[in-house]
Amino acid sequence: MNALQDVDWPALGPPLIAALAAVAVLLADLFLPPARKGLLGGLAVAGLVLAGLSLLPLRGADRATFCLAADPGLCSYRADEFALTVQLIVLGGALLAALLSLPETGPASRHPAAPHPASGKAAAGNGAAGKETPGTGAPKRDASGTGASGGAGEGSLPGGEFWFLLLCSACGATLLPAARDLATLVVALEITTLPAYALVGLRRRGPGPEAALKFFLTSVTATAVGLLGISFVYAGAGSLHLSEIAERLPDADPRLATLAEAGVVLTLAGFAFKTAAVPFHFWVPETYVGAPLPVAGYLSVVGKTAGLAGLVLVTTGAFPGYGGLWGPVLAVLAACTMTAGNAAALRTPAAAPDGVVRLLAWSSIGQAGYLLVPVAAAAYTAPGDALGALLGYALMYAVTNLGAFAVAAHLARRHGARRLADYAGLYARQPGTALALAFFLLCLAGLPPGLAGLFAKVAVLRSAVDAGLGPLAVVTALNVALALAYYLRWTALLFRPAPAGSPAPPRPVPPLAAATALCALAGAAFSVAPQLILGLAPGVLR
Amino acid sequence: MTDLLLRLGCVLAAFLVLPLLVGQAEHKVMAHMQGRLGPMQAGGFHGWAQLVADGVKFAQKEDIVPAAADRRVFRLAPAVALLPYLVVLVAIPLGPDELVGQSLDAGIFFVLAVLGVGVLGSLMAGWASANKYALLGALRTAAQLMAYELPLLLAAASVAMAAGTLSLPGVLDAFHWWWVPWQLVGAAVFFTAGLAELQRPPFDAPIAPEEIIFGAYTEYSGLRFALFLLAEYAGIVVLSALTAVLFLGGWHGPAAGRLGWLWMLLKTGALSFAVIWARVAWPRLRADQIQRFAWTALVPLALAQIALTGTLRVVTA
Amino acid sequence: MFPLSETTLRLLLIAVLALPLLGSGAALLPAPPGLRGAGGPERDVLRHGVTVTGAVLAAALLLAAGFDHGQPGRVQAETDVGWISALDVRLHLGVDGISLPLLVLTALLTFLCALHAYVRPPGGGDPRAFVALMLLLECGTLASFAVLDLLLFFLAFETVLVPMYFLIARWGGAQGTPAGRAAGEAPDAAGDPADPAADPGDSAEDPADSAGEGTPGRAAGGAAAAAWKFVLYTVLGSVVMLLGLLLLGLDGGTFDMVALAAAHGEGLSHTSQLLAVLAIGLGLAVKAPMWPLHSWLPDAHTAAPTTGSVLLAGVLLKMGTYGLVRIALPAAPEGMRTFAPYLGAFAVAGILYGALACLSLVREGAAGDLKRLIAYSSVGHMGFVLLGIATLTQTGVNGALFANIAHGLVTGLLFFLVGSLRERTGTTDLDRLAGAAGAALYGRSPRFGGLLAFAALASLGLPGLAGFWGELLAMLGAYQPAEGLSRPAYATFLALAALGTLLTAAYLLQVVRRVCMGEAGQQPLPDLHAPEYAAFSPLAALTVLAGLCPALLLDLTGPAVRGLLAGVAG
Amino acid sequence: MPDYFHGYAVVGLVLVVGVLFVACAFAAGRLLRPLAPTPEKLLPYECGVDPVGEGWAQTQVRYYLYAFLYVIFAVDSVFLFPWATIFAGDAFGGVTLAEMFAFLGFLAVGLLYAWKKGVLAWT
Amino acid sequence: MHLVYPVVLAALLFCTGLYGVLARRNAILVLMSVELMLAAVGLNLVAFDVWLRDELRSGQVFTLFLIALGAAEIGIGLAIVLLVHRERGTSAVDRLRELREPRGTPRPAPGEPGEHPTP
Repeated sequence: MNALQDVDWPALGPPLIAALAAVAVLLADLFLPPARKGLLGGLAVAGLVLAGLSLLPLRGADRATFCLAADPGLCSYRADEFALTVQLIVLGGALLAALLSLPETGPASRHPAAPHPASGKAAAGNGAAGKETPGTGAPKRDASGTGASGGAGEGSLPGGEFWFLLLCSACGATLLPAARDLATLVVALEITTLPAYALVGLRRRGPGPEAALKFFLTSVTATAVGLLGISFVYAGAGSLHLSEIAERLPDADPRLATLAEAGVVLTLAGFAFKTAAVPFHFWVPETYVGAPLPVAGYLSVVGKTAGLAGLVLVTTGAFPGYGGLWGPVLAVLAACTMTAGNAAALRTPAAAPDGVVRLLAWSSIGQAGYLLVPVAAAAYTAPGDALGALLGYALMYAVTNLGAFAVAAHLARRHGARRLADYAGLYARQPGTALALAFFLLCLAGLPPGLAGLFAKVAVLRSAVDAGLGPLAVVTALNVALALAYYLRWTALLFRPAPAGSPAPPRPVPPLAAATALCALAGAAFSVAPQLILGLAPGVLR
Repeated sequence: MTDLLLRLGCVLAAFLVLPLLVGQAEHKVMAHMQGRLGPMQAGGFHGWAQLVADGVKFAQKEDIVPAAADRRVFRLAPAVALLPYLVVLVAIPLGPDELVGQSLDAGIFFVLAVLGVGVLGSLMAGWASANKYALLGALRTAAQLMAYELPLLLAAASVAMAAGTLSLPGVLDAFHWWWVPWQLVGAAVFFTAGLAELQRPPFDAPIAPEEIIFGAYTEYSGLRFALFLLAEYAGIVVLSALTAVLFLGGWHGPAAGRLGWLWMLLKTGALSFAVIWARVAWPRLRADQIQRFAWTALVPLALAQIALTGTLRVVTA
Repeated sequence: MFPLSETTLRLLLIAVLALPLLGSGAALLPAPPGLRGAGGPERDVLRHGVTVTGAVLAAALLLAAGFDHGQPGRVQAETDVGWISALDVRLHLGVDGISLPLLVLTALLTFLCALHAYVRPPGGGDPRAFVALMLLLECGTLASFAVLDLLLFFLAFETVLVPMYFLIARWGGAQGTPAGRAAGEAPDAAGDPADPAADPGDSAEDPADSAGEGTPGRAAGGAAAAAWKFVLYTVLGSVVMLLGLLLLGLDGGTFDMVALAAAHGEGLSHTSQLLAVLAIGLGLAVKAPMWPLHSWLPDAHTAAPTTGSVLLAGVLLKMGTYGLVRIALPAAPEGMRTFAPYLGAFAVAGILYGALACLSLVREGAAGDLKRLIAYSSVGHMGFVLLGIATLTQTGVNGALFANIAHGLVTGLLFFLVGSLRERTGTTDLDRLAGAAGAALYGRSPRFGGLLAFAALASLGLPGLAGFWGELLAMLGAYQPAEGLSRPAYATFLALAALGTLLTAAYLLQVVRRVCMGEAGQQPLPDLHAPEYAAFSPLAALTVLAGLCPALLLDLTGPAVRGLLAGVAG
Repeated sequence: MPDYFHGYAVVGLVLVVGVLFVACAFAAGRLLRPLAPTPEKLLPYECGVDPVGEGWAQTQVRYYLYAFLYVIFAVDSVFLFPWATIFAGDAFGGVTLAEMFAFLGFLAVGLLYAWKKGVLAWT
Repeated sequence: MHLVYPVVLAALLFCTGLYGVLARRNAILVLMSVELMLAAVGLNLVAFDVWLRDELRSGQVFTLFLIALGAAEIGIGLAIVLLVHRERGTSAVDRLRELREPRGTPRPAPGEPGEHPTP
């Protein structure tokens, strides 16, 4: 018997290339002279593009690897349509986030003496002990409170670490949708989130560390809870492979039935956190506000998609027999999530500092609610259609949300306070940017001319109606209307005459402009041909 | 049952006797290397009972617990520092044919894991003393442990790779004489790292009396202090025995069937002698030198040893 | 009239839909050198609007001419291409006797609006955006009448939202609300961008709030608040409608309206028919607007600029009733039958409510706004349309469709006139306009006054004018409703609707009295000028034509309605 | 399986013996030693100087870095042990060797990184 | 050995950890509580693995991964806590309020000047 597994290297391409790029960036950071650190960003972007290109040869195929020698049907990695689509979203999202970050990552050499160690923040100067007294901390807090309280513009991000962490996280998120056993899944999830904590707190001044801490503590607790659930599931099923669990868990020892059910619920709770579902959503606005803007964009798209992919894998892949248990739970979660997110977004005042980021954060919670709808629907119907709707929506959301973040990052270069009011009159001054943002927002709202958003919402609603989830469909529909209010409010602001005396918007920088244009192009393409994103039929997950 | 009790008794006896032997040897060897005589009075012949007398003295001393100390932790610390060595002794084979306290499948793993607990004693002592020198010493101890634990693990892993087992008797069963040159680098790394973990000179910056009084043990007196000392010498014994088992063939030697235990003891003794010798021969390293040595010399060497082991093993297989 | 090949018709229909869309995009681009006129880019783009809408109108007229009038019940100019297979969405277009008149009406009204805008450039900002939005609006409305796929219908339904919102919020004025402005205020300030009250961003601070309490007393941010109200109401309605459409499509197995209509609800369970009609009906009732859901309409009309008002009343409201006839009636007949009496009740309530509200507005001292009054009258008129539909009879539904068109013509004309009136006098407030004595338009501006009186008479349903036939047929339908519907209830509806016509006549005559008559000797106002003639005369002419030859329209709708009602009647 | 637990049962027994030994020693010590506390005696001992301040003032966060490095590497090496026992199996051949070098490569990169970033240099 | 003992122990550990997470304000203690929870999960997995006689040893392998995860989490977590401590001088979770949602921006009451800007 051959104990060795045949490894299908091309199928592993996307995560592998991302990981290699991460290591390459790390090494390059060590040996590049300070003047040429700018190359790192290019290297990272190239790595992400390459990883994305490695998806091409996998199209249409259903390849699996890391299979058991004894049972070749049982694999830990499967590059099927679901996995490939999510990988596309993740890599594309990471690429866009990387473009957004390019202007913010400066040469790390500005403080040649200050080392940036592995975690990006652990270093303490030798005199650091003195800073721990509250006396010196207070004025700093005041400064950040009265000035631009956002993290924007307060010094550049350390290049090498930033790109390394971003690529690591992207690698994890790329691995996640292809994972077909719980161990791989959890490891991938953690590879996705662990660097994200560091990314959030990478800018040491300002609110970054606080945001990172809140994000970290809540996330880690959720992970622990989810892991407890997984251990129960393991007890019931005797395997960590999703398909084995799906087969064996319902037939588990009757004495373990309760344990298995508890395991299912706890596991779901753990993954629900990662998607920022209610009641695990409170960290989102604070984290987004504290994080550098590109990182917030990254979290809102890549982090969320990864969490969602995990949730889908667990629910439809491992617990299809427990649809009666998690279907209603997810339906309620979805309803609460979208309502909470949209209601809070609606309350965001236009003049408040960081209003833009807060609005985007709350709206992303609302959008997470819509994204949960098809997952809940998958409990009641053939999961293929529902997941198709999910993927389509996720693609649309990724493109348009990152587009909105791109414009926000552009404006934040001049308006550090990141107020909604700063957007007044943008159309008069930079029509292209304003039109792009309006398009993104209308897509997110689901109004024409944002047809991509409209049809994605239709697909989501359709999945709910198809599954017979009438009340959920109604709640979703009402939320769409609710969300429209704040999206349209922002859109209206763009076309309002520019207030006299307000500073002109900043000059466009190429990476941000490129990101905006990319998103706009993709959004337009999806609007003209929604079948591009809605024609996905991932089938039943195995 | 009797077999079990016998084994337990032997382990306990070895635990109580061997450290004393090493301690006495240190007194005498150091003295002679420094041109002194060392203890000569207690017991008559070359002061053989000096450590016994010390023990009696310690037992009669007042046991002071500082007012600001965390009393419970402070009192518990010496036991935590000492007991791991006793437990480890169980797994170290003395001779062939199950001449071992207890043969464990994951012996190497077990031994290294339990040894890691020992340092907790120092940390507890340093923390609970409410004394800044003690705390500083404890932190230095911790830093040192962390730096040297890694090469220790890697070197041990190299042996495990060579033998294809984690069981200590299993390692000895697989031993060939040419392992000694093959694993020489690993042996050096293991022994040096072990030395540093024991905070023995030249790696005794954590208890450097000239800088921080006596490190984590500053506030200790009486019996508890004696237990810390006992732990130190037990540590020497365990380290020497482990090095002998892992890298020098343990009981292997001429007439191993009958005299295996002797070879083992001899090798252990020789290594213990080297430990004492090192104390006399080298000046103390600074804390930063200690760290740099670990990360820039020992860890790469250990990695190189693993590479060598792995390559040779696969090539010859 | 003269037959065109099916391919030509198809291309014409596609052109009708695509031209405004392309024109909308083109409006945002700078004019190519060859098309630059002397008046600067603003005139250029407004001319562009006229050109495009004119072309659309021409195409629509050509389509109408080429339409096979012998078979109005058949869907003609049909295009059916797959689009989004995952959602089962097909680009299915086509016209029949029901949609053709609406299509032409839309093209006509939009063209007239564009013409009006060219003559009187809208104050309030960039005309490029104005034209682009207007064309987008046209595209959406035309599409909603031409598509034959449920989801496309929803798409078209939603398309009109954003342009209408911006038209109201940016180019609209807040002056219409009673007690809104001090007497001496300059009328031009209405659309001035510097005016904080007209500024959408201002009330954007809290849209929900302003939308929630957008009572007439609230002056500041009126336009924005009204626009919010319009959007929120409509979107709420349309998402609910989407649910109904999805239910219908999923249970019926297809999203194709023609197939669904042909099936007459077969394969749909009673429950899903009920739910579908309830959801779709709610959404459409908001748009129509049905009585309790109408409250966005007066504000929106009052605040909207002339173009907005005309299109809103003339076209957008029709989308609601059209949807009821086109989707709910044939596809879910059982559900429709269940809800028809309720629909009728609400319709009659709307008729009475609209009339009473108008009566109270027209009183002296009530500070009634003319635009607001017309808006309330629209509620009443649309009540007749809904009542016609609720009868589920051929007569009733035909009447409803006729009233639909008539209302578009007459109300469009009225809004144009009121807009012109405001340009002349600076206000639409009845009290300020007429005072105690009356505005005496007959004397000050005889042709203008005459036309206004004509429109008012048409609106009240004077026989011989367009408004008459629709209401008459709707009431006739109520006299003998479809089988299975409670006759006494409908008789009551009939009686109340008749009372409504009386009240309507009362307030419209009051309007004529206060606005057109009055003491002579006041300062004369400019009379109708050539562009206004051009804009108003087609509407007036069509009003007369429809009043004199109702058969022109009824022949078109009749056979088509027969096909749709087969499920209800059979 | 019983054997497995038996091995550790013996270990546990040894531990118990050890605890007993220590307990006996303390008990004996308590009988033998004097007890005469004075406030001065119970002060922290700083070579005769009265203590000032607390210990944490001198603590350097830098120690944390070593902990961090340790955690990274030690946890990595945990994976080494199970692998070490089987990697030379017949079926594997060069594959495990490649794996090993990948593993060592990662460790080396980490070390290189720490070194280049100046973590290992003590100013 | 009976399955109950390790599982009950794990449950106790987990509950202790959960209590710590919920009740402690110091971020470091919260972190330690989380580690306790992870340890409980690891114990659970190993116990179930042995009990199930899993041929793949999934539980134990997973536990190894968990150990690595826990270590990484602790590493990053401590780094963040130290950073916050240095910037703010506190590591009490409930004292970090800079990022809280701004509450109740005062709006001018009706009738106050400013609500109706007079042209």
